Amino acid sequence: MTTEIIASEKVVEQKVKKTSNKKRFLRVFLARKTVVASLAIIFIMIICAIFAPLIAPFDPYKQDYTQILADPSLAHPLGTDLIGRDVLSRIIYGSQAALLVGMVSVAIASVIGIILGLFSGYAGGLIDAVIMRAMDALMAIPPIILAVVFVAAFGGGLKNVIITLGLSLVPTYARLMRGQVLAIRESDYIVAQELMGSTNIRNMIKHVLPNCLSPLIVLITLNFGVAILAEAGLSFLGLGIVPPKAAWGSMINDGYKYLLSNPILSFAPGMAVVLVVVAFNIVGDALRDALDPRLKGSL
Amino acid sequence: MSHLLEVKNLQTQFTVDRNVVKAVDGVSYYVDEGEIVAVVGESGSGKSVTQYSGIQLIPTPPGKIAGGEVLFNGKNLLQISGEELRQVRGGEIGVVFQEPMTSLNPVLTIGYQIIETIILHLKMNKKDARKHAIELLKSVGIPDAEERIDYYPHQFSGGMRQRVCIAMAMACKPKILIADEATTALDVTTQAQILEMLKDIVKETKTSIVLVTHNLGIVARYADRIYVMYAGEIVESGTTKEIFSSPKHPYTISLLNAIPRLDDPKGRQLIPIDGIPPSLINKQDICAFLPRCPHRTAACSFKPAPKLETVSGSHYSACHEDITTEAIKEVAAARATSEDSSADAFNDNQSDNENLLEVKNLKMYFPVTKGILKRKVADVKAVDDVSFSIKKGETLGLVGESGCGKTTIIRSILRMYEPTAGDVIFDGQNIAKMPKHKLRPIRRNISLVFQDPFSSLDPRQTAGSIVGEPLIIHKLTKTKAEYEKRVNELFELVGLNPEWKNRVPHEFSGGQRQRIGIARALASNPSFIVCDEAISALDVSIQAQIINLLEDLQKKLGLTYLFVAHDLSVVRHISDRVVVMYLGKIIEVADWKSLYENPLHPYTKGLLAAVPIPDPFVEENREHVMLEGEIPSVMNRPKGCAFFNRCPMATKECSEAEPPLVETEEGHSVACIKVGKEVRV
Amino acid sequence: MIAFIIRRLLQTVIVLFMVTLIVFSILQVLPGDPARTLLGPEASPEQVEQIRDELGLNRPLPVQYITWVEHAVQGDLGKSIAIKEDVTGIIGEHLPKTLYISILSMVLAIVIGVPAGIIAAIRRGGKIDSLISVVSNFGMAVPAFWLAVLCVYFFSLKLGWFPVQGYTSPFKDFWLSTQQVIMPVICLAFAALASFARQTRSAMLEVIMQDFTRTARSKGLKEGTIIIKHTLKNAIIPVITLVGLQVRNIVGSTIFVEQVFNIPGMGRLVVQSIFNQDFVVVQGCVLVIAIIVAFTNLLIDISYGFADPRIRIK
Amino acid sequence: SGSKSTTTDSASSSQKQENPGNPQYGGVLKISSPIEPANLGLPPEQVGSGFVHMMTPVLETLGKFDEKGEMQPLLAEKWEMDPQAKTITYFLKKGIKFHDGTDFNAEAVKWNIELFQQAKRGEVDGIKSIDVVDESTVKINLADWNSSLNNALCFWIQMISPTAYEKNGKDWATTHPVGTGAFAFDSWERGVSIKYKKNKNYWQEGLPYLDGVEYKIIPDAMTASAAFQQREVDASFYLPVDRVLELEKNDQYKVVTLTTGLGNRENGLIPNSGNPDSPWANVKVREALAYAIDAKTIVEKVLKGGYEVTDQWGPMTGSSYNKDAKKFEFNPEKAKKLLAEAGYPKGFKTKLLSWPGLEHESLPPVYQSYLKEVGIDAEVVPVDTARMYDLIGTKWDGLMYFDVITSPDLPLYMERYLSKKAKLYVNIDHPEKVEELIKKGKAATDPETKQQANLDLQKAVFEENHMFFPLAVTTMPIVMYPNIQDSGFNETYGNVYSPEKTWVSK
Ligand SMILES: Nc1ncnc2c1ncn2[C@@H]1O[C@H](COP(=O)(O)OP(=O)(O)OP(=O)(O)O)[C@@H](O)[C@H]1O
Ligand SMILES: Nc1ncnc2c1ncn2[C@@H]1O[C@H](COP(=O)(O)OP(=O)(O)OP(=O)(O)O)[C@@H](O)[C@H]1O
Ligand SMILES: [Mg+2]
Ligand SMILES: [Mg+2]
Repeated sequence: MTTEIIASEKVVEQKVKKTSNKKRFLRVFLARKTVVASLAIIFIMIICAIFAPLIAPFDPYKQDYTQILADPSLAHPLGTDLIGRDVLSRIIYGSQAALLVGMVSVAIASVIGIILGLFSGYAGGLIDAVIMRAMDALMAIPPIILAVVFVAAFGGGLKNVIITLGLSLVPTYARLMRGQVLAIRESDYIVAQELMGSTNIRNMIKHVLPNCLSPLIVLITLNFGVAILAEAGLSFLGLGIVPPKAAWGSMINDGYKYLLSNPILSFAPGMAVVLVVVAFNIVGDALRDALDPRLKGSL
Repeated sequence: MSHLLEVKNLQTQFTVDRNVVKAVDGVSYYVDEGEIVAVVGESGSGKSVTQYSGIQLIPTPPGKIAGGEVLFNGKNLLQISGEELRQVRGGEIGVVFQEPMTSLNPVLTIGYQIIETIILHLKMNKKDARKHAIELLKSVGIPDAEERIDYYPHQFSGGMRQRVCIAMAMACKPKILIADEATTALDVTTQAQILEMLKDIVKETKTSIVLVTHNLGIVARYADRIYVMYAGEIVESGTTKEIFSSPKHPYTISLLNAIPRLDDPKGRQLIPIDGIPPSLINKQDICAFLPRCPHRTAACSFKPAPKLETVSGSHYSACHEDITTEAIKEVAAARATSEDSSADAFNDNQSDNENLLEVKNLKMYFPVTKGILKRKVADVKAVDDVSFSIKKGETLGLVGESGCGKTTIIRSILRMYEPTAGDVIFDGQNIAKMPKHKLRPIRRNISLVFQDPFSSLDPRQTAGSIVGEPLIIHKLTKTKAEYEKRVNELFELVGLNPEWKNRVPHEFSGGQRQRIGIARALASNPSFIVCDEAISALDVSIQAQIINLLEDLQKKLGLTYLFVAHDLSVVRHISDRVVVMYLGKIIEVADWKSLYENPLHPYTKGLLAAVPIPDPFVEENREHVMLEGEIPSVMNRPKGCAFFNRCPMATKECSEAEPPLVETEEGHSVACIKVGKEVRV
Repeated sequence: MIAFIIRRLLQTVIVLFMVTLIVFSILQVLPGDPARTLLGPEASPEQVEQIRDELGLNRPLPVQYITWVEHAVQGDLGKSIAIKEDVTGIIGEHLPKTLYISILSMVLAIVIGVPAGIIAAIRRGGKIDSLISVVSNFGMAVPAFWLAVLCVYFFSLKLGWFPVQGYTSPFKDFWLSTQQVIMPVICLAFAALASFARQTRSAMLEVIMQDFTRTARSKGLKEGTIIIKHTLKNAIIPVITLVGLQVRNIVGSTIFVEQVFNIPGMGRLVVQSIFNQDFVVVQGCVLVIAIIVAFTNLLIDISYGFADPRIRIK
Repeated sequence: SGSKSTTTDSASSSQKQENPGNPQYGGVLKISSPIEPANLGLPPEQVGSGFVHMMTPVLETLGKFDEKGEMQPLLAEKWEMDPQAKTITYFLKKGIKFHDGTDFNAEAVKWNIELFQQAKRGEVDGIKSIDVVDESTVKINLADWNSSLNNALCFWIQMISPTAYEKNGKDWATTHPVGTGAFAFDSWERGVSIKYKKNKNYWQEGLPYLDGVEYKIIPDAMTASAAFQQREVDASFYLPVDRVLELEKNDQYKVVTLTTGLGNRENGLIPNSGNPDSPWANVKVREALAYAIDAKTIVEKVLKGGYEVTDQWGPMTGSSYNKDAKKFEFNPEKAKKLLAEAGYPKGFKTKLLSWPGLEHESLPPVYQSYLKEVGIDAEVVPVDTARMYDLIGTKWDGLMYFDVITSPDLPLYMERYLSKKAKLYVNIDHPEKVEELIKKGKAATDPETKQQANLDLQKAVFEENHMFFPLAVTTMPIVMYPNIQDSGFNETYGNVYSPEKTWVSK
């Protein structure tokens, strides 16, 4: 009997194989042109960040007092800023800060949030209550205000901005993670795991965590944009990254003073922020669609 | 002669991932006034899409009606739109959907939802419409309709909601009522009540019913005519008797062979339909059933898809071969003997074997809390003082209506819940009160097979590591090679190709997934396996495969099963002894034979009577005693006998004391004072 | 339902208690000595010490905390270091302005965002849908202050439609007040509006996929009726959740918008107090904002009950 | 340029500007300010001179600087100084009343000075006692003669009504200035506006012309300048230089700068020369700093307008500027040589502290790049204002941004920052010579001695000790519409003006 079933199921096998997971994912994910464009933007940004010294036409910190607030020209396609630094080069270098802020702060937020959420959801009871009320408390303070207060408390600068933004994003992850854990915990495969006598830690790491990833990936992608935006906001208030460092937020802030005479000084870094954030948002949405099992194929 | 509804060569397609799914591929059928027409077929065969196409309920896109006509009263429904279409929907054709839980709008009262339809189609004013709605609710058997009309859907049980749906669909006295798996999600008893009610409706109102189902028993009991669908096509049609007496299409034949019946001889071997239903993507023009057909010939693969052809009178079938009764028997016999005859295997069970599991006075209460401080105000006595035992090597069936506490028993035995009271003695050890860490090593001896093959497997783990998980947890293998060997062994044991180890569950069919679940359950070499509705979620054609597998494994490995199911035919087929539960208590225990042939408790009787048998001739002569009413809430269990309010035999004394479970004859116990007395006298 | 409300209320109180802890501990880390800030760099150590005593800064932290909470419960948030007025009074002056523009923005965001989302969902895949999705994608990516700057540039300086800055109470001069408030409200509302459009769209799509929508259709209801009576009522639940999130975002964005449009509200107060090292005011502001957010969330949870009978009637 | 259309009618042909005609009554002068005082009515609790101008319309002082930087009587009729007797006697104008109707008299002056004493204000240090000689004569007795005291008293002590203060209490007084000025307090909406209305009983007959003066608090510079362009305000105070430059391009606006050297701010770098472990403790290294940075280019190219380069305390046009002192032209080679002599041929690592409140945020990187040229590797370290206060009061590491109010009265001002007594910048070396000169200047009894002390101080501080590196002084530009006449903006002391004489021409 056994062999016979195997034989007959072979017929089926080829059909099942056709709808491969990865292929479907890629197809749904890349279905829209905007997504491809967004990926391209993100890719360019990453390339800029990594190879900034090779790409940028000028040293972003080099001041040229003969070229102060110059209008766009061939040499300086986006003009120069108030102390004669090449705006294009600074934007290219600014991608480093943006990438760093996005990556590290989201990494901090997600790692802490995931651990808290996992723990909270799995442990339940008092631990859960305490963690979640603390998260609620953090959530009750608008993130930007939280960040402003944090920065005020711990000081500005790249490092602190990153830590601050990371911390203020933690509750989102903790909550998402907890919700996921609660849902997955109830699922039969975790019950099965428990019935086999598997330990909680093993379950959390091997089964709960991997199955929470999809929404997390989406959130992480979206939060890149959130972090970059927040950095710009902090810099606008003068609480962000300090001036000599090329960062889009502080460039907007610098250029903002010349809005009337040299609008490009704030438009250019502003556009960089907007484009990158839009790109991350679109990619995040596309990921959501592609990872959503209910939307299988319908797009 | 013109029909009330005539569908001609309907073609409905979906575009999925840039592939065309021919969900309905040239279907023609008709419905006449006042008849019950059944459409049967397994999941995905296009039954629903066929029905919805007619009233343009297909989501477009991705759906598209690519061709055909749907003539209703001479109008082609596919060509109308706007006001005219809306008039047909709800006004002329009513629909009752499968899922009563989701097909009512949760934020509107049922009254609103019914009245809305009435006002729309019957142009009544609000007050009259409300009156009419109350009438309707009464007519579908909703008690206290005046009050309940203002309830929200979640305040009703599943059966009640389905009645509401029917009331809604019948609100404007449609000419046709489409019941799309309207009873599939319900208990047998509720299912029977609702179908009886529909039958009465046909009689009274001359409304025709299209009964869409996969349950052949229902078809046999209620339908006048049948259409059998397979892969988007009608493969056989005819009157109920024609089809059941001389099924012509191999699919129909296989289907009938695959399902257990209440009146089967115990030893009958179920003959599964191999493989899985075909994918409808890029269908080719050959017989769709070909890969699974036991009667296929070499020639079939070269011929275009067969067309429906007359067999006799109104009986049509779409098969290249003319399959004779002998051929059917031959194939059946050949397949049955391909395994060692199991007819006598059942008697092999040494009934005087020692108990593997003994459940004594098990109680599982859930606290009901109320108020700000979540004070405990009452208990849900989900399992209340239950005792039974399972002997080594036997299969104990556990049946009862939804909510009677079957799953709770299992979970308490497995210590997923901490039982409120009672003992669970497994292999000489009381596991009910054992500390969790001590319990861990014992767990390898007990395994659970889940109901839902989709959710019980970690979607991100490979099949191989799912099956190997218990080996790692209990450290059962020492080397990597040993581990691999054991996993391969397990795959082969449940009939899966070990080469598929690296696939994820998503890449398997439902039946295959259930096999993975079984392989996992077997990995730690347990002696005891609990199956909670292990086959309920599977298609009829697949169920037989799994049932056979379970029986096969039991013989090979000497396993003991606790088999929970609501399908009484399946339980009968597989069990040695059966426990019947009602509202958290056991009301009857017996070996299968005495239970099915001589049920004592009026509830057991009612339960059995509600199960339709897929044979119109048998059904014709069966007495249809319906269990009235619904299972009461566990929270306010009636004082005396819990079954008191539904029992046809009940008298006043029944309501006074709880009847104890007494053994009336060897191995047959029942909890009913009436029956107990009768026998004792 | 009442028990539910009371339980939620208790929860809110616990949350607020945590907020006080968080706020208090962050501000302990705030750099500099408030006393020195107050006195300027030239003050003598004795003067500083004296002020520290007056402000209670020399007491142990737990005592300071308990005193603060004790007073806060009675509505006394302490005295501002920089301007020596009661923080409660200062907040009382600033809060109504922020509330006014925030509420207007929220209303605007909902009134435009939700219908836009509905239209996008109904016309899924169509031109309007694409347009709305482009606008909302950008809406969520444009920094509020940047938008504010653009508004000033185009609508005030270039076109001269609206005054550049300032705030006037609507009770004092409704017309001027409205003119002044239009741009800030739009800037505050924009991102929220985008979120509402997106959330409504996806909630609607979700609901449209549900079985009961099909049931409604099978009854022959008009599409309009289905949308308004059946779909919307269900889709509104996730949208209500979003209100909670957007309250935070809108109140948060007031930091920027009030700065650019020079509105003397809470946002500007927080930033200025931070620059002034006036931690008592910062503390009070953050607490008050948290109270508002927490209570909005409470209201939202309660309003679920009204939107969803499954919660209301158990 | 976008605002041209909106201001055409007020556009002044240059003729009109020169000959505006006779003063006209009416109108309200609206001024934007990014900052707002903590109190309006209690001068002794006002920190710094930044808010003095906001109170000038209501509160007046005994004297007032004129265009040449000389102190002239205002509420006082005249004063007499007697260095030998160590007294200053003020003779008050008669018949002046506070806005609450009470008399302005000798008692009131005494009371006001005492209020300053109670607040331990440095300006009144050294006053031994105050005698009320008669209704309109006050005599101040000093412990030691202080040549700067008269200016300090006349400038800082804005007279408020003792009666009003005592009747309504201190809290009330902080928000309700009651003085003798041309305008009386009307309303103060914190964070929004401060409004003053015309004082009909002003002691100067026929004044003021305006119906009121109104300050609008607009913290954001862009917003303020936009509001100015829309003529939501008539003049803008404390606009950042770049905003001013931007607005200056439009010739419909007028920019007035401060040329007197009174109340300027000076920017520069101050090294931690007091720390013996620091390379900056070596005077040669500090001298190198003076050669390493091209102040001229920075001021011209980076700061561009609103600033004037300087190499001493105060502007190079100021009365106490020492023209004979050595100049330090930009010369990186020389700087390197000096560094080598000091034992740092390869340069060294140091820190450059900057903070967000910095007037010109782009300066730190500019300094950084110049220092790099001569081998000094300066790491820019951001600190916030509060930490900066701490650091200034205790110690810092490396170079600190230096930003002080300058005034030609060097002994008075340098003592506050550069002497051993100073509570600020305590981390610097305090050469004996500087201490002595400060003392000498303060004790000077005649203007010549004082002036000599000024000049000697400049030399000692910069040429000999390089106590800090001066870069530029601000000119505190105020942007205004040209039809605001006789405002007195920036004519004397930074930002101070004469609202009583101001009028608006059509
Ligand atoms: N909205 C849809 N989009 C894509 N494919 C669909 C859609 N609805 C149905 N199909 C496809 O059409 C085919 C027929 O579906 P249908 O629902 O009619 O089956 P059924 O016989 O009613 O099955 P069941 O017993 O599960 O209800 C299936 O293969 C299904 O995948
Ligand atoms: N965790 C729980 N808390 C409260 N009540 C529960 C809980 N689990 C089950 N119940 C209640 O106990 C009763 C028995 O439920 P159980 O799931 O055991 O029924 P079942 O026989 O398995 O039904 P089905 O056939 O629907 O699976 C039900 O009334 C249910 O509402
Ligand atoms: Mg179906
Ligand atoms: Mg169950």
